[in-house]
Amino acid sequence: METLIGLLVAAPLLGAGILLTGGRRLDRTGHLIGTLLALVSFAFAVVLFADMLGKDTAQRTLTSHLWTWVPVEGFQAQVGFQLDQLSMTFVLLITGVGSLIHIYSIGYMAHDERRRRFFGYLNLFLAAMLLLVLADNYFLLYAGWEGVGLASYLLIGFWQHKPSAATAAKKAFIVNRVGDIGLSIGIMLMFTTFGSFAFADVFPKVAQASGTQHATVTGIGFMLLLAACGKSAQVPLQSWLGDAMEGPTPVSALIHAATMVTAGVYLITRSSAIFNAAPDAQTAVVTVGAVTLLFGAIVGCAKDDIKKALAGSTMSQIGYMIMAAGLGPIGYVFAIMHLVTHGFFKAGLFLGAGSVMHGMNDEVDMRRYGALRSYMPITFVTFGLGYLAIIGFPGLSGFFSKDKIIEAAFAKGGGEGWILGSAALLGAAITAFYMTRVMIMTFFGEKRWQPDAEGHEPHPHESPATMTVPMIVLAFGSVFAGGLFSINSAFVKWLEPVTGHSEGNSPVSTATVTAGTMVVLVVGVALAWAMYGRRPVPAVAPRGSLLTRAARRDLLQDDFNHVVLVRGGEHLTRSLVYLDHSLVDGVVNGTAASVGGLSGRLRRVQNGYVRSYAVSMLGGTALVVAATLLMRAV
Amino acid sequence: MMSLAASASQTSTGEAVQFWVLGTVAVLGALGTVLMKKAVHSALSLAGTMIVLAVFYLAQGAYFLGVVQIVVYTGAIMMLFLFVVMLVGITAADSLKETLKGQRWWAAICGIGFGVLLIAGIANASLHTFTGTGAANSAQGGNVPGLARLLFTTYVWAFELTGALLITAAIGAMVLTHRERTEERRTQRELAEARVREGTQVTPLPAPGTYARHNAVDIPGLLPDGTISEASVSSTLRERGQIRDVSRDALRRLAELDQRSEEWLERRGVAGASRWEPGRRKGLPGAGSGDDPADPADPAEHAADHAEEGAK
Amino acid sequence: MNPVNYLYLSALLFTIGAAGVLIRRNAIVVFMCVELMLNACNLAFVTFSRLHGNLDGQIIAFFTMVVAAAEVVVGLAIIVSIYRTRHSASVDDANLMKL
Amino acid sequence: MSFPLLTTTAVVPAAGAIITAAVPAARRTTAKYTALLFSLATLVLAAVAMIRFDPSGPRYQLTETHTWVKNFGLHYDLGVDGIAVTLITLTALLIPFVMLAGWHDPDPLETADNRRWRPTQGFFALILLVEAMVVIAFEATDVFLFYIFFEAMLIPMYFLIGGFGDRAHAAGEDEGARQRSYAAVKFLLYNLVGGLIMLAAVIGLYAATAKQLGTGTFSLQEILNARAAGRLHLATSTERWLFLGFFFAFAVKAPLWPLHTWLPNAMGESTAPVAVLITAVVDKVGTFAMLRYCLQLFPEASKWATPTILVLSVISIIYGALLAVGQRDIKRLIAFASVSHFGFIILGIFAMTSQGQSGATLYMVNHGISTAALMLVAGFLITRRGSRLIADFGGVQKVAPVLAGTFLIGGLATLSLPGLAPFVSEFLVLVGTFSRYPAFGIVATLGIVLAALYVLVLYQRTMTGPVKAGIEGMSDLKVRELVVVAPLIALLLFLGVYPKPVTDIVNPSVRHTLSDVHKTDPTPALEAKK
Repeated sequence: METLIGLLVAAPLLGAGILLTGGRRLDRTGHLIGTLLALVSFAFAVVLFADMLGKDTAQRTLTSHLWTWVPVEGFQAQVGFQLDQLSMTFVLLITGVGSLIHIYSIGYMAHDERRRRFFGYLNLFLAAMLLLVLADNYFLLYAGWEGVGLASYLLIGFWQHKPSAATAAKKAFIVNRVGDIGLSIGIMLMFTTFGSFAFADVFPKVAQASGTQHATVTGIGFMLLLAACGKSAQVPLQSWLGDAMEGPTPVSALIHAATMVTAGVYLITRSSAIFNAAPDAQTAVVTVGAVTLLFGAIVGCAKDDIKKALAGSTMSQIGYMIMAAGLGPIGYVFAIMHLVTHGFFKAGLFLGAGSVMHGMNDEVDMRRYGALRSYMPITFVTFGLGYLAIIGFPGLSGFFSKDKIIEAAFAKGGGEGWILGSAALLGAAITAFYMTRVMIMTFFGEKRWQPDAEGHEPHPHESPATMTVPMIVLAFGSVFAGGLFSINSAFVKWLEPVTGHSEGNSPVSTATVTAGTMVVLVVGVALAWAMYGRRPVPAVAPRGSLLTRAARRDLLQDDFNHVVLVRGGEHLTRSLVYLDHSLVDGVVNGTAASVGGLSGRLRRVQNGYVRSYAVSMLGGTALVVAATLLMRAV
Repeated sequence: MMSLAASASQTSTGEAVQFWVLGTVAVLGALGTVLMKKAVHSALSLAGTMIVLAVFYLAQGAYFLGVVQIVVYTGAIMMLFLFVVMLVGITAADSLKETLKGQRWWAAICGIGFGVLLIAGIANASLHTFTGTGAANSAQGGNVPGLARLLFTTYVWAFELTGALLITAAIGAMVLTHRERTEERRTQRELAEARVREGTQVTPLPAPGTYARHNAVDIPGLLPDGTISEASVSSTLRERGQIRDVSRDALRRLAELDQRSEEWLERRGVAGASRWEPGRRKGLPGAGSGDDPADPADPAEHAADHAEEGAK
Repeated sequence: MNPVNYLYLSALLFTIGAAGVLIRRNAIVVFMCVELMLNACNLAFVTFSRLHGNLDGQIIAFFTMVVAAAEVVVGLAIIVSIYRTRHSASVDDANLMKL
Repeated sequence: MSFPLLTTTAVVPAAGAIITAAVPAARRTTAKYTALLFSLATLVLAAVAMIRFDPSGPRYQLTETHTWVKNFGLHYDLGVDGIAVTLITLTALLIPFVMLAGWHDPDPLETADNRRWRPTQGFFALILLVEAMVVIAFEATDVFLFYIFFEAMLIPMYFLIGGFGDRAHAAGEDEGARQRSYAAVKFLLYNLVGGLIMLAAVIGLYAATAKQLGTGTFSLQEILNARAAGRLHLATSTERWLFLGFFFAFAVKAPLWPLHTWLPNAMGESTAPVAVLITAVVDKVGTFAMLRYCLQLFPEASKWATPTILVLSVISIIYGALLAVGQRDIKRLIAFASVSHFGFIILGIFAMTSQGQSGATLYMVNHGISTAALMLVAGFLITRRGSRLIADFGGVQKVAPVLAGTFLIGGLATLSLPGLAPFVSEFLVLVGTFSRYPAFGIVATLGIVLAALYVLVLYQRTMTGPVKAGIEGMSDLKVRELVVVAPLIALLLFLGVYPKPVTDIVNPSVRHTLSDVHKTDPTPALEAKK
């Protein structure tokens, strides 16, 4: 079984290797190889899952040590895997949703001449993500972490001929790198404090921390939070997510639903021992989560680009998860549960959006959609189910997971609990609003189709089976996953050994919370219906309020980045280039010039007359004699 | 003078006198070398100094060197100098006027400073006693055997090297002064053809010295019209301006001869007078040499010459 | 009289010779001055030989003479060949070493 | 007397240089293959040395000792520790690739006027000569012997930069020639000044040993033994001065801010293979010498100077990266990236922890390979377009995807992506620094973001976007070029996931070095209880 863990990662990695080095001769079969290997990986995951289910709770953790990666005195980095319930959940999600997205991409990318490469990148992404969740130490996790960053860079920038795509890819990578600083400093802190960065070494020792080491642990927590912010697009490092929509839609689904953005949640949950020991860091985590869930929701309300609206939604939902993870043992399980359900419905939504775009000549502006429900029924139904799930319609997945998070937020207790709970409720209302908006603008109302730049009228049609089947599967997940998990608190029991769980004392009862969410849900939906359903949607966006305009521009965060970081950076580098030339180099060249000037003057002494040289010889000799005499005299 | 004490502080009075007298001569010779205007004089002054130095060598017991100094230096090297002076030109006196800016000042400062320092250094060294060469000379039975022993034992390697150096210098001097013939020697035929082609004088050059009262080489021959022929004297003499132009004198005397002949024949010739009138002729080169003071007019000789000519 | 006086004389001659090198322009005379300097040195060597009572000084003087002879031969040859090409024996005319 | 393996390793390329230079003018291809053959032979010898090196054996192995000039304490002493043998192998490994990449570089010079100096023969002979000198500099365990070759390698490098420079100059041939000669002279002057100061220090060291030991010596072993036995003790101020003299030369060569300005010029003006030679091979001698000479000979002074050096190296890291971002010329960009990387190496050396120093050594190797990969691909790119301005490129990946892909991998290695070799070393350096000097560690970490910035900006501007004019017909990598790039990339991947072969050899040497400076790693606050 242990070897299977390695193979789990190796299969997609092998696929990436084959596809990226195979050359043109694999163009015809490349996508099949990629999909097959993703499925193989999923099969391994299922086998491992079955094996795990068959074991006692205490013996479920599997470890597998492959080789010593970096053997340096004091610093022994291992390549080793650890498969426990938490990893297992992720592995199933990643390989499962990942495989579906592979299948979907066969249809979606059918006409792209570089499809083989696309599948190579997808495989690479899977491999990196699996590495991330399976690593048994932070160093290897970091490798997966960055590998995911690379794969997302390649996938977002897949259509490199579009400058916007290339820029978005670069931005994603660099913002992620800022987060990576956090992870690497976190690892360094662990190394200097605990002498190791393996989960098995670090977590037990966190409890032994005393005195100033508490501060260090808190520092580690903050650093891990920074890392999570980068990868999970949390404020203040969220700016890359919207731009990342430049990538092909399956990429958006893969990155935003199942995998990459959830890595931050994984990291925090995995490091629960550290966060539990660092309440200040936890406070920071919930703050970031709460702010982001509102931030993302507001941004999602204002976007007309369907994918960007969904991206805002993702940001917001991840905010929920981060917040839940920050709540400590009362929230970890629900963070992961929401993560899984979100993986289903958000992937479904993105794939649905992709399907819509596929039928609409790659149009992304929702103001040019409308009335599509009859043209693409399967897409409509699956998208609609995802929609219901995300807004937390009773009985569907989102309902179970999101409610729990809101409950847990209240259960945090004190004023903090009230603030977080209210924020979560408000977020739920806004979610209902913007998702309804997306739904109405896309599938209801009248046609607002317009020909594309080359004058082709759109002919909306249902997508091929390779695309619809994954959507249907995901829709099933969206509908039933939450319910299944909640039966008999199955999910809580499943994860509890890893993350720990406590119920907490909620000042409001479960029923009250549920009622509250229902109310905000209805309010949100009604508001959206009032604004977009009852009157026609203008083809050109109205100017809107100040908040709307700010939200369209990602609440001005990009502008801030542009002015402060990009411009500032440009000025800094330019002046440094100038300084390097004029000052650092100038000093040297100035010395050279003055030496040159001096020698220019000195060379007049070299007049070519032998006698003149003879004088200097004699003078020199006289000096030597004088010096000798002086030395003797002294 | 020959029997010096093993360790003494004073030389004999004779040597002292000799030193002061000859030392003065040596310094004067040295100054002469530097200050004499003509290279030959410098060379002679230097030779004098060297002879004095030879005497000093002898006085100090370095008999072999004393002799060698005279033979090699004064005899060979100085003669070499004189030969070169002769080759380069004895008249090429160079002026003592300084052309380099500040050279003389710097030379004076450095020279005097250096000299003072040297003398101070010597004075500073406490050399009150001396051993003398007597013992060293007699150890091997004389100065020359002593030197020979050293030369062929301790210094044999240096000696061999100087031998190599000398032979190299000799070859080097030959190489330096040897003029490489860069092209095939041209035959007489080629030379003649070239002369015809270039349009230079084909016929033999006119002979000098038509005015045969003098050493004829430096006197250009006269053309039929009485002007001089430049080509008839060596170009070296021409460039040095050592031509003695006698054309005007010759014309004057010819006119006189005519006059006298007419007087003698007592008849008048109309054409002759106008034919030999110097005033009507275009500028004659070397106009001033007609009244050459080095050409004393001896009427008797003149008369005799002209008589002969007239007889022809 | 102390033989040290020979050394003073030697120093004086050397200085005069050096001054001559510096102020004369005729290459031949310059050369003579160099010879004068060499001779001055030889005098010093011979005197040292006397002061120390061994013959090594004389040997060195002897070598000096040999070297001087070689030097004169080559030097004069150079002067002659320079004179042939430049029609001048002035050291100031040979100033191609100027930058 | 065993077989003199180290001497042979240096002699073979030297002999190769002579033989290559002697190949008749008309037989250019023969000259190329001769040079390649000799470089491969050297590689084999270096590999043998690496295999025969026993990590658990004594510190210096395969030693050869001969007295050279007895009166001056000069020895022909060779010996390698793990660091040296690794770097020798790196050098020997890179040279064949450099040659293959520069296979046609001297061809344009083969005009009728240039026949006399036979550019092709010269180019390859000079490369072999550099190799020989670098190898012997790594092998030398006599300070003066090292110094001689440390300086001597400037001469062939000067000709390689000045004589075989980059023809792809925007400002025209004349301006190009001017810039080239400026770069070559700058390279020479900087390094000569550094070398002169070092020479003074070398002589000073000799004088110090002569004074205290009676007989002066340049032998590293003798000096260290004498010091260990307490017979040699340098006064504090003497030791500091000598240290500064040595360090200055190495800092110029390495190069450390603010002595770096020769590198962008030299790398920008020379052809890509020569640029690789500069940064991946020759400059390594500087950092290597810091480890071997600065730390071993002057441990106390090294500790005294550590804070200053750390500040300078951190400045190098950030400054180099920022300037790389601001460059408009591909090769200058890579040069500034190298400045940044050398900052990391020096940081690792002077952090005085085993992670830092192992990391720094590994970094030297990895930086050599990664920069070679990036620079050589950049060279192929520049040769194709005839320009090295970033602005002249765009959309290359559309027409030459393999070229773009290899370029990206080289770039990713440069920005230390996990899975590629430089990541391991960079992280080790950072961890090693952090455990002793957390502030420096954190500031240096910023370098990794900037690295991502300059690499990705470069990639974006040259490779992505619409295909620019002048790029349309660009051909993809040829077989020869793939042969150059593919092994380098394979090596990057291999060392990225399995650096053990190198670290195993390096670790014991680092342990020795650390014990020289009497430093031990800081212990974690909560040490694992075993």
